[in-house]
Amino acid sequence: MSDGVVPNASVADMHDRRLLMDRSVSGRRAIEMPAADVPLAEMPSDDLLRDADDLQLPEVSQLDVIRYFTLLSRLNFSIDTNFYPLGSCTMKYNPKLNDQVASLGGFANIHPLQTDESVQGALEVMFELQQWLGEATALPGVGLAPLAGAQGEYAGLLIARAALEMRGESHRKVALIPDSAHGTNPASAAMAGLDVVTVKTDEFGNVDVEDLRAKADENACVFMLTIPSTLGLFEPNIIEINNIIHDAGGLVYADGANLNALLGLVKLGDLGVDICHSNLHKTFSTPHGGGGPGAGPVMVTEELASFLPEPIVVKSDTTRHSGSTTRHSGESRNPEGPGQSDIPTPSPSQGEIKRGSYHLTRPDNSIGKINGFHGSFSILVRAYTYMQSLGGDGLRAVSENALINANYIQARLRDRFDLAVDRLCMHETVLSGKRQADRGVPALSIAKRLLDYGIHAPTMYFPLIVPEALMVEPTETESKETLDRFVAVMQAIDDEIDSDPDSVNHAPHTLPNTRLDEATAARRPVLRWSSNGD
Amino acid sequence: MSDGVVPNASVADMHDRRLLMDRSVSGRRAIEMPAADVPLAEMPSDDLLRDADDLQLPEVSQLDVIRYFTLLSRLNFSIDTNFYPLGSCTMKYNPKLNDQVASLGGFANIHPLQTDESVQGALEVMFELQQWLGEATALPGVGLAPLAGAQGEYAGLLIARAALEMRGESHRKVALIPDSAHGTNPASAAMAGLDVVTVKTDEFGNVDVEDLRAKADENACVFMLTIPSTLGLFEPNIIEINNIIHDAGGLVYADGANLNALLGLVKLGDLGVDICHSNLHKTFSTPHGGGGPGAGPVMVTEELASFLPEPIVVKSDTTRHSGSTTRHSGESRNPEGPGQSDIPTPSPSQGEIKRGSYHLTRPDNSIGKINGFHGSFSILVRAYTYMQSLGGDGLRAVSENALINANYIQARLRDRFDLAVDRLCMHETVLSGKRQADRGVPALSIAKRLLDYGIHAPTMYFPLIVPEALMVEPTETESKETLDRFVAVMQAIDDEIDSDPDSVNHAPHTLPNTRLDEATAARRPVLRWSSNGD
Amino acid sequence: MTSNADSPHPFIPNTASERAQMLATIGVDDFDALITDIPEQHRNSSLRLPNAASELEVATRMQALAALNQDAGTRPSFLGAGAYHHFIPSTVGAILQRGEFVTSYTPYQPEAAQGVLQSGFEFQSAVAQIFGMEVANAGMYDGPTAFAEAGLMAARVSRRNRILILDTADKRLFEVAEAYARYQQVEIEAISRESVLNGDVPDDAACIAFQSPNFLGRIEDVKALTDAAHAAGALSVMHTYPTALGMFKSPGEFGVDIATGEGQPLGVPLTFGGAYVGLFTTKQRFIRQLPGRIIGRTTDTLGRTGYTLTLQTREQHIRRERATSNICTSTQLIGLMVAVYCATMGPNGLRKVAELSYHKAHYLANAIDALPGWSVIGGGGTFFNEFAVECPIAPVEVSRRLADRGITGGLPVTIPPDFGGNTRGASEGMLLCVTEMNSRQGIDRLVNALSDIGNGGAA
Amino acid sequence: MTSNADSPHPFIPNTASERAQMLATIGVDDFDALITDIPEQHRNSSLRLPNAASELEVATRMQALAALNQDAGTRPSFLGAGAYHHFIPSTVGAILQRGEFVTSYTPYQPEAAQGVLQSGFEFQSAVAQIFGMEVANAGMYDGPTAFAEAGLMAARVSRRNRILILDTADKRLFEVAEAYARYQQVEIEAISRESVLNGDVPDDAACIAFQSPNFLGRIEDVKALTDAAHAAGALSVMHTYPTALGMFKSPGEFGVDIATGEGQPLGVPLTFGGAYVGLFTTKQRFIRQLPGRIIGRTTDTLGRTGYTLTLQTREQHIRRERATSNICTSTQLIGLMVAVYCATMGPNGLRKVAELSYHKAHYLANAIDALPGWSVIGGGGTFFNEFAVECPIAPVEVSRRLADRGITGGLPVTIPPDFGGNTRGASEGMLLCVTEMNSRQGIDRLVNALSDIGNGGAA
Ligand SMILES: Cc1ncc(COP(=O)(O)O)c(C=O)c1O
Ligand SMILES: Cc1ncc(COP(=O)(O)O)c(C=O)c1O
Repeated sequence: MSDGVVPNASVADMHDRRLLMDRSVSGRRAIEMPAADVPLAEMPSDDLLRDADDLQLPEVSQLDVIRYFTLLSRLNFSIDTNFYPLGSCTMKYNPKLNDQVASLGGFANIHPLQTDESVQGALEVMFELQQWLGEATALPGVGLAPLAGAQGEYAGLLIARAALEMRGESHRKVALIPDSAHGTNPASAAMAGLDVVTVKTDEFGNVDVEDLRAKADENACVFMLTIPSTLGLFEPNIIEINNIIHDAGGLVYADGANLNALLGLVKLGDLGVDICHSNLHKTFSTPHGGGGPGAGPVMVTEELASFLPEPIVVKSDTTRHSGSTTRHSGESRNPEGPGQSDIPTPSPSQGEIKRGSYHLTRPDNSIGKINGFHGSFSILVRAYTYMQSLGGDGLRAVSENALINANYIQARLRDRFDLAVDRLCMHETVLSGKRQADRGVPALSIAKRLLDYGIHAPTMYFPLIVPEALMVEPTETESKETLDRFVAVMQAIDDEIDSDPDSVNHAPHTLPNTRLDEATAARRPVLRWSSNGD
Repeated sequence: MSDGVVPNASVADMHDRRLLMDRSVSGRRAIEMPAADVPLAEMPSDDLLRDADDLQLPEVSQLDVIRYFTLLSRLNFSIDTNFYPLGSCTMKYNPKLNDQVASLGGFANIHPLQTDESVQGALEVMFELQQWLGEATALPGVGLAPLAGAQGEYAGLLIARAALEMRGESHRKVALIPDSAHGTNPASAAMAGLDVVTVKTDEFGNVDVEDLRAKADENACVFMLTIPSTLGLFEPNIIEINNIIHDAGGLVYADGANLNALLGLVKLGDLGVDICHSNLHKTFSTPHGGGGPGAGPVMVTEELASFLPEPIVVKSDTTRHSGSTTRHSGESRNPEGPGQSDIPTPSPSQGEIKRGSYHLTRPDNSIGKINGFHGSFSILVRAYTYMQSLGGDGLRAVSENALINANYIQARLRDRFDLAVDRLCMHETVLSGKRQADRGVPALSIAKRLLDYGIHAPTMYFPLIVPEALMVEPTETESKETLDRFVAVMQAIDDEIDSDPDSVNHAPHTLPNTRLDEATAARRPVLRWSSNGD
Repeated sequence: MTSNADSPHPFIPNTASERAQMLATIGVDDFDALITDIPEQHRNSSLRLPNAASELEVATRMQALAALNQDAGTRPSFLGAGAYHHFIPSTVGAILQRGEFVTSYTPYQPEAAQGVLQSGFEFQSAVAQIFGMEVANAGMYDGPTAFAEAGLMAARVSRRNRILILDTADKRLFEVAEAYARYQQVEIEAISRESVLNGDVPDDAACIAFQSPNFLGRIEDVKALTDAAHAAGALSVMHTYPTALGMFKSPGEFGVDIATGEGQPLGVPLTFGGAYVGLFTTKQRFIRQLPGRIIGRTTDTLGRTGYTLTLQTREQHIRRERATSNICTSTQLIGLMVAVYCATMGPNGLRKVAELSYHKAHYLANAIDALPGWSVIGGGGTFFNEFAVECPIAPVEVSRRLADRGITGGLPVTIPPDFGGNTRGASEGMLLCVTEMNSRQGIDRLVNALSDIGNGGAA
Repeated sequence: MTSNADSPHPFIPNTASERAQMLATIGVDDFDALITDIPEQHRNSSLRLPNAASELEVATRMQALAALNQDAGTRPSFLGAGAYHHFIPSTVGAILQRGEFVTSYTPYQPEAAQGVLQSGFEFQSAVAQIFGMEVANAGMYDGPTAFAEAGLMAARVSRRNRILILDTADKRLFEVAEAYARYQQVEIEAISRESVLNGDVPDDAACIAFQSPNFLGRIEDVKALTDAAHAAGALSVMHTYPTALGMFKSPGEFGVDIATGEGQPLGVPLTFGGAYVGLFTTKQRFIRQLPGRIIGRTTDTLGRTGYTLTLQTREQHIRRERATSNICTSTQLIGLMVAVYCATMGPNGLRKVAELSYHKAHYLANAIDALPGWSVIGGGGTFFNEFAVECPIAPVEVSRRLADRGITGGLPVTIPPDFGGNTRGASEGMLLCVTEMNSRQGIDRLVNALSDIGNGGAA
């Protein structure tokens, strides 16, 4: 670590990297709290109280806090600073308006257990977002509770299981999942107690229909189809496939992480999908925050709506969600209770509903609560704001331009890089670095080298079925000029593989760190600051 | 300029530097405005209307705007990212609370011509700030209108001239100004129609009292004393000096840019000062914003209060400002008018004052309006917030620690660098790089070399009377550890002067640009984007 | 003004002519050629959504919606029960505005993500410290999901399948744990404090999981519960309110094996229940069973310190159906808020927040207890800043009448007869919470209002 | 909690023991030894100010003070007259949060300030474009001071000393110009439009300075005024409302020599009148007489483009008493807001804002003109978005009654008999302003209120 008096040779040394605890000086402080304005109560007994010096948190000044985290922020690539074509992740412009709206006092300072009537504005946001997501997918039952895509998957699988159980088919315990699927699909399936059976992808990148037909038997609970697939392809046989599953008595789950390719072009429900989720932090452009928070609403057919996770929002003069119970003014509401009580919790709100017209409620056959309150509200607000800004036509333009941008990159790079599948793509293109690997430079190094050019790496080595995969998703918010520069840089790197492969294999050279030793990190894990410095 | 496909060798190439107009693509846009919700009016005649293509502003996407300015921001040193010991400028931590408070709707969205009663909160801020600045300086007449230190000086000089005119001494047209003064002092004096007579500084850094006595004659209007001086020294003879001026019939103006050295230690009014200003953006820690906005309130004795610039705030149940007119409910208020009207403008507010207790008013002998409205309100709010956070004791601690920090640096560097004056300093220390210049490296190069270490340069070549001056002001918000690193870096640079003078003389090496050709910039000025690229 | 040649939207840069050029490069005649894989009968079905609105219109509408909500920033509020209105220092908001943090992705390329990684390491360090535990992960979705995953982890570690949850815990914790465990070959069961302390723990218990302070705000006997769990060969799992740890002994000090909490009180606004961050801590020896992301320290090829995601072989993107959890996108940015909060508060600030909450809550409890018709209930013992009161009229009605007086009252709750050792019969009550944000004046207003309501004050 | 060993404040890091160490290094026994130069009888006189308050307390108090103000964001407002309530896109606030911009100083070290410098160059470029002028400086304190300095500059350029200001200009412009010129051997005088257009301009006139749109919102005949100035050997100086230039011809197109304006309408909130930024533009050949900061383009030693302050020999820190102005700290950050605003609005956005303001203002004017007892006055001719109306009762009373109805009315003004060619007698009126922020609904509310007030509606 720099001793602090070496001039900066590069960004790498732009500031010292010591942790806050290593800057801590006893007696410093970054904040003052007020004195108590009430008489002091008797303190609890000593054996409950923490020793004053047991709590080792940093003691630094307020400037230290600001300068430290500000400098840290600058060590990071981001949409606001870099082109970030990270496939499957949909790293697109996150409008600043959305953040500003989410920070309004009327949204930021409301408690999740306030009465419905005291949060009508928030409930209207949620209600309309439900409607709009239902419209975008033609799956009218919408539950906003899931906190990310993976939780949306889990909720969707719980719904599938519950629905099949209600049909008396609780023996159906197989999740059919294509080999190209994202890791959360099998992981969610396993959490839902399903056995994962992998379905093959054919040479055109499509689901191997014969393989599927063979495996879709009386144990099939659900088929999890990512659409477009992680190869960036739309499944042309989707209707046939969905029929196969339905004929086998199973349900079709669509992983909607790539819904940004479909807006206004096609609706999942129209294709026979029963259940899907959408990552609002991808398609609906809420910021990724370095890895969350996100939101993964689950959308289902009318028939399945009564199974949605708690809560959903209903309007008291409508009963749009067939399966949900709407309570009206004057009906008694049960208060909350501690754990052992067997009183059902029909709604997280206390008090009678009287003045408001939106209500939180629990669908009749709900799979229950999958998290503490009502979902990632701050993310829901952003997505709703985004959808208003775009409108129906704008959302279609999102998908159109996402497709054009991806195909443009694919067309311009196909002479240098192999394509995972040689056909038009949807919103992303999967390149294979096979030819480059044969010349001694693996996809990893190409990815790292891109960082030196100020471009974030594509998703690497995914989907798993493509050797040396580099999955490129430019998104609609980047301009042709940016794409052209990306193409030029990829060509330059491809040239470097011949002229100076070592330099590519040792990239990055210009970042705060050179390649990090991930093996040692995992072998001898150091997961927190400690006073002896390891 | 980078062609965009060169990997970044350093921060310098971290992004392309083209201007927005060079990124503009006809038809792009970063915002949508609503359609008109009223019937369209007839348009004015064509000879008044601008051609559609006459307005060449950038046409870029919203992401372009955000990414462009975000990346630009990263090319800059700042308090939030760097130690910034720029003498006389008081670059200290700007608390984030202040910015948050200033952006509250109730402060940010009020119009300067609203009735007094509709802005009582804003007027309370201004009233209390007046009181507090009066207390801090023992000069109870406070005018908040001046928009920066230099405007505060100008206002103060107008007050001096008006007061002397009222005494029948309008012949007094000399401003006595020490040779160490900041450039705004003589520039303001010239604007006020005064002849600048320079007063010498003696070998101890003090005002040469004999020189002053000789020059303080019957033409003396004002003596402008910076206290502490730009040498970072407190004038030990200040009382004698002020007596000389007063005996000569002149007034004493204190440039309070360095008031951060005096809080709770001494009050200017107690020393015989008649008029002073304070740079809120220095002492009271409002952010400098890359060169403003600031605020430069002017403080005067009770006697001079009636001359303050318009407006001041009074409380209807007090008449604290002896010279000011307070209007009460029911009194008639004149409306505003266009230019030629000779109706005086007693207050910028319309309507009768009835419910509120704070009022904007014009002091009886006011020097008038020196700017459009009531001063840099957004800065005044920040300074007021800051003063509340610190309180009386905290403000004293500000000055105490500013002094200790400056003296500590001076003590630690005095073996390597000459001192402008070899004595204890106040809030800043002026080093002289004479020894270093003799070894072939001017102060300029030392300053530039510091940038490579991530430290902003001290003020260079100022005050003008010190050869190779490096004026170092650490401020109280920096820790001993930061000061120690600064000392170590200065020592390292001093060593480099022997080991590698060239490298120092060509510094900086690690910034977005190497040294810029300022001579050509001035000789062939290019002051805006133009389509032919120059 | 907008012509066909214009870009379709401020968020979508390319103009019609650029698109035409690109389609030509792609080698197709028009956009439709790109979507021939979509079944024709369902292609281009239009979205029945409102038209695009300008930023001014959207901002105006959203401000109006926000204004419909009763905001804890503008009226006294006494709601807690899992989400808490604590002070958030200005530093948190300032750092949260850094686009580099907000608009980056999960740090899969560590060299380009040291900002997120190092601040995440700060989060792990602070959380582990506050909990007195050896390690923390980089955050879970929220408190209840962290608690649910803790139970599942205990089952993996112990290789047993009964997750016993003390019956004084918030029902939400039960519900979420049940939803997580539903098909995972483990049982979720409630157990009473008495049973545990009497050693009445089944020998296939994976863990004794409990909440302290419990749902009604009382501090549980963490040591006794933990010792009892260990005696039965089970793990001790504790869910806590991290602010309380500013003054109360940490789970680590009592030997708890897995401790979880809701991170929201540490610098995160209420935002109607989310996004929050779940805190998850455990012992070093269990790290390979941890769910979620973990950031570790390492060195680069030049020997310099750096940070990276680590132990990724536990995670879904590598281990797929055998992962310790399906969590992928998590709550990094909320974790950043917690990290900045902890750095700003420091040990003294956190303690002060805890103590202020404690003293103010006791001030309120004493005042209410003195009102005829009202009494503090819920089992005796020490409480931190929440407690239940028995009301002379139905608590939902109390809540309504308080709302009419501009006060957000506490949460109507059912208190079972034996809750936490209370010997009275089942009753309805109101769970009240007080923090440093409640001024004495606001507390006094509540007391006066309750007194008035108790005396039959206008409905 | 806070002990003597603690740092004195969150903003002051060093602890007592560090201070003791530092004093030892300095070689003094105690702090008092550092201030012996201060006359003893006045040393350490204590500050009678409130005690330090915690962030929570200060924030609470300031929120309460802010809430006392009637905010144009929450009620319809029709005030203009030099400060305008225009839409500010979200991009402006987002960029304004960058600490690197907010907490840096004047770019005296250009290599470490390219962010401020390049964005300042964008500001100069955009302002020059909007004004149709060859060059702009980096900003003045505000519009009126820019106008005042323009008059002084005209005197320097022309070497004449009579600054003639058209009598239709805002009185504030006169007053500030007078305060700036007071001792500078120049005269400020009012002149009527008629005199100028009749060629009745004294031959020692430095400039004809005018405001268009003028104080009552009317567009002046810029070409005729400019031609008349030039015919008299004087400069043409124009002060304008930059938003109007989104649809009206620019000063540059008419040959104006110096054009100034208030930058506030371009992305800066009202903030009770400041901080704003003055816009200052002129012809290339006058650049060495410009007041204020100027940023120029240049190259570095490696030939790369960069930006730097330039023409500094005009400035006070070099030229001292012979500087073109005393301005030092200026308004860089407000200029950044303008730069981001212009980049976001682009040509079409700015035109749209102008047109919306124009159409809405005319909608209101027509509606008021149709009300019995009310009429639009102020000299005929074209107006942009401001106009005066004659009221059936005293305008200050109108304003009060509107306030009671939740509307911020226009500015009570006196309209002289001959203002802008009006032939009626002197009258009192109300100057109303409409922008894109006024919804039709809000406008209709005003019209109804005026109608009601005109009919004797309750006081
Ligand atoms: C195809 C796909 N499915 C599922 C997920 C999981 O979503 P989340 O990360 O929001 O849990 C992702 C993204 O990470 C994905 O790309
Ligand atoms: C000593 C001194 N006087 C006056 C000024 C002028 O103040 P301002 O820049 O606010 O106009 C400054 C700062 O720049 C200064 O340092």
